Amino acid sequence: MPEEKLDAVIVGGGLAGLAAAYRLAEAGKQVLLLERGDAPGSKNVTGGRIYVEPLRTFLPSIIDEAPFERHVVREMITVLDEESSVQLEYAQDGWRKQPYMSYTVLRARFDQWFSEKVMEKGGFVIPNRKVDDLLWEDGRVAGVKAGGEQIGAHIVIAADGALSFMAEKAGLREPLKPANYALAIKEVHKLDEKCIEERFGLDVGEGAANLFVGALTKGMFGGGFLYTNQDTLSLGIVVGIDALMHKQPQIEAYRLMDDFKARPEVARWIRGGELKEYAAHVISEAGISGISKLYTAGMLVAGDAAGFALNMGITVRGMEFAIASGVIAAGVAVDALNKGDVSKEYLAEYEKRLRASFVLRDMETFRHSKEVLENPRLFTVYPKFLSSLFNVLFSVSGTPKKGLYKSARAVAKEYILNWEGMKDFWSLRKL
Amino acid sequence: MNIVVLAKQVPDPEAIVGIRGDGTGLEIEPKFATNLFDEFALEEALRLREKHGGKVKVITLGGGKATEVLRTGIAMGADEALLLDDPAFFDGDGYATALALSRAIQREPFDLVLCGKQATDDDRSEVGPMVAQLLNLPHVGGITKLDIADGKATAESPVEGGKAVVEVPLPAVFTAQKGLNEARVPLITGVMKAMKAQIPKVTPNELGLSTEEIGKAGSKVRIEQYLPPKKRAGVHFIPGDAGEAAAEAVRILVDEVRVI
Amino acid sequence: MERLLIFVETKGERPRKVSMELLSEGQKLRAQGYAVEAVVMGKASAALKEEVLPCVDRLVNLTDAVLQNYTAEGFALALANHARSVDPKLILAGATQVGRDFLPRVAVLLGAGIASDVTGIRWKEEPIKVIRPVHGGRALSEVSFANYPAIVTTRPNSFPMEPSGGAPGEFVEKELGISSEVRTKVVRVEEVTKGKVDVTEADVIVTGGRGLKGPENFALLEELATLLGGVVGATRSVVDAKWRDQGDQVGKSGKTVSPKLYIAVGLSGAIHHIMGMDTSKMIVAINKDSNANIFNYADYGIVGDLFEVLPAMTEDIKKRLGK
Amino acid sequence: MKIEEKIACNAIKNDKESHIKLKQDVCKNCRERFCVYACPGHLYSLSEETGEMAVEYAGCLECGTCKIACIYGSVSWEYPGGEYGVRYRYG
Repeated sequence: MPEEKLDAVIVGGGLAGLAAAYRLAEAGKQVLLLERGDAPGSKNVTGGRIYVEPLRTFLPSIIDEAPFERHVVREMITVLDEESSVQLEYAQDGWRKQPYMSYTVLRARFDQWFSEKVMEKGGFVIPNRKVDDLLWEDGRVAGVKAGGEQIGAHIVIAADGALSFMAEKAGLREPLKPANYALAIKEVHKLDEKCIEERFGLDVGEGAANLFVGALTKGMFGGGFLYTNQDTLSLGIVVGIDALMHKQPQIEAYRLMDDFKARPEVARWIRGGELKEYAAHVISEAGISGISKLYTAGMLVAGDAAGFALNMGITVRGMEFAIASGVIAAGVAVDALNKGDVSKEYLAEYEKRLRASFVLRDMETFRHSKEVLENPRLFTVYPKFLSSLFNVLFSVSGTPKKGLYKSARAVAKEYILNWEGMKDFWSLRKL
Repeated sequence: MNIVVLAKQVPDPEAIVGIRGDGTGLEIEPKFATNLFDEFALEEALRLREKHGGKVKVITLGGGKATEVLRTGIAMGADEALLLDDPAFFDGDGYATALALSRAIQREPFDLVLCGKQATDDDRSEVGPMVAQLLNLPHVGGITKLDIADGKATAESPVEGGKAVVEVPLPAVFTAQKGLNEARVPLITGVMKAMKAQIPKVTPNELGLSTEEIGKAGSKVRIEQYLPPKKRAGVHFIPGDAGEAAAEAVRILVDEVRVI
Repeated sequence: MERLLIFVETKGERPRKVSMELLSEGQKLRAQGYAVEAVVMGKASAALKEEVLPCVDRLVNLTDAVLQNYTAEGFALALANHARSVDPKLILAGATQVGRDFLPRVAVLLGAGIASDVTGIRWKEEPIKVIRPVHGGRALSEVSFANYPAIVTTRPNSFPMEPSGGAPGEFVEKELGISSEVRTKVVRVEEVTKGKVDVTEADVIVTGGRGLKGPENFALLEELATLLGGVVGATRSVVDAKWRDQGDQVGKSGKTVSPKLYIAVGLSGAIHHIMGMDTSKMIVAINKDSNANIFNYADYGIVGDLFEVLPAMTEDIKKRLGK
Repeated sequence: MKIEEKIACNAIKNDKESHIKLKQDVCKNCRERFCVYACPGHLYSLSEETGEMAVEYAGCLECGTCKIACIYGSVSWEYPGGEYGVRYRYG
């Protein structure tokens, strides 16, 4: 044991860990962040978009100079049936003006930049270090063990991602259940900047986001995404692990990605691009019911490690929660250090502050979103309905056409105007 | 015993290396690592100090991330570091680099200079022997064992089919290769200390060197351009049944491409 | 007349192959008006003279006692000392362990530029340009020298060796009297009994994959490899199946190799395997599946049953070697 | 593009030892082979020769899906040691 303890050790150089380290360093605390990758960000994956508005209050000093990719001005939703699709596009002049609402982002670059900011504030960020275990003292967490070395600390913040080994070791997290997680697979395709702007109809620096839902997940819970970065595109799919396991006939996850890419609605965007990276990550999908215990004596859990991720259907959020929870954890840690009280009782303050913030409030509001979104009809029946409807509207053949209303009604009757459809509609009130 | 280690921060072995459009330079992904062979040199220096006392000083030449190798050295346990980061030092050939480093070494009395047998970026393998010659000292290249006693060093280096054991009086220069030791992973507390360490710098002037003698200006070898490595032409299928194809393959290997 | 000075490195009584490659290159240049001199350290054998003399105008044998064994100091002093009297345009040596070790010292002694581990020389350009791989071969750099003399060490197998046939040059013995200046003492040179050559160091590797069907069939590879002076490598799946030792594994999680000849037998060419061997100079693949990925990385391919092709190759080579 | 080629786009530094270990006696009794279907790197396969499950850890993307999907508890999966494993350039 080293003679003197550090103020805080943070496990994991993702957004939660870096935000916590930044705030602790800013408050003049001696903080050490250990990251297992060769640099913060090198193990981190995001679909690609961060909403900055909730963060302005949390990290006002740095959010404006962050190396984001493009600010999103165009939102698209593509509903895929097996051989047809319906695409919806929404744009708003307001999004083209500062302050921008959301940006596309690549984590390797962003997190490394963030870690430099932490070091500028005097925090220690040390890469290539895997934390193996927690250090205990009188029943409380008192530091970490890494590579045979013991690092004592008054407080440990576990920010080690969705699989959080630290939360597990501290007995704060339930065993990982397939129903609570989704697998995200992402490809990064390189494309010339100008080409991206022309292809998506964007001005310099502007970005687009395209969500995909329907046949791509072959009836499984999930969807697809496409984000424009500076000179790359992030293309991916998300599929529930439980759904993947019970899919009949079985299908390998990587084939879903290949089939998705082969769709003309997707291929058009990445044409001529060069694959630069193939990444995968798990996402917590359980919502508020999947949140771990958030603290114990000497330790706080933040970000994905705590299960702070929310699928709201159209928007999936995790990074804002990570940063906010990291900042809140740091705030509690600073107060606890100043008071010299890192007891479980005092650290309960962390949960209180989270409940007052958008983190737990939003997660509470969308408590039932998973039940709604897990409905398999969303990925089969509704895409079929939409696509049949438009088929009726757009098709002209040799036989006399029925009135549009009549045809549309027939389609609706076939797919949605039934008891199941009523139930689905009724369930929407939960969102 | 005063031990000097020459070390270099190089692109990570996994870093993407591309050639700039006009061939005038390389575009290298900004991922860095300590030159593998220099790690062995550092480790050996530390072990010698642990055994014989004295101090270990790490010297490097380069800008930007080059300092990191000095911090790695300090984190591992080196006592001192010295940085040659004046742009006039940069982009030199083996000679210009060795000249600057040899002057930096000479600023203080020393018994031993250790460095890696080559850097994994330029793959030149010149600086160690050149430093030795510039200091008019003996050197032993690519060592796998080093013992110091009575002002003499006994070093082993592999030669084809065996190994040579040589003895040199100190001071002397040794270049390290794989097999010499297993480099230690610095303690986290050591890394924290190294991150805070002030790194002294030295200018060409302080080394008694003019800017014409060093770096690109002082180089005797010029890089004209960079070229992509040769690509394989594509497979040539050898036709015929098993016997015919085998015979033709042997004929090609023996007579045409003469790899056998 | 411009002169070339070639350092002849010996292996036992004979010149090394890389030295003969340089002499062969030198001979071609003689036709273009270069005078070619060679220098050899330690007492030169009759066999060496016989091989070297037809390629050169003059062979100088530096016979100081201190040069009987290699030391960087001694060889550098001797070569630099001798070179001053020859005044060559280029000094050439093989980029062997020895060549790469002492020529940088010669460069300092002569104030000459040096390019190490060169794989190509553009003789016709002025200034002469040489090509050397950097970053582990991921790029090539083309370099020239600010002045002459300049020094070049060349990577073995980079230059073709053609039979020599010129009139024998002059042979001169010379003692420089440098012995007292050499401080390095060779205590002993230990010959390690010829053990198994590591795959990373082998010139020829014959690697087998799952297509071999069982560990006993690797005997087929052993026979061919031994005949070619090489060793047997293995793929990951073969090692996982415990057919071969972990130490033989070629690939990303095994060893990275770049032999002169790589024969890939009954392996599909998983990308992890490719990453460990695609810098091999010559790759020959034998597989019954013509779509196997390994063919995308091979120079020569045979689509066929390895149990027929391999023995046929072995027999054919035996015949050629007169065994 | 084959899955192996996709993974080869990534920078990966492999440890000598696998960070994924399987309990073959558990795998023996498994019918579903969730790992084979869940792993986005297609690293799991049934070895034809030995009949055992094999995992090519060298291409691991470190998502942990196999750890979650193997409800029979055969997959003991840890993060690779510091400095090893995948290093995303984009993320």
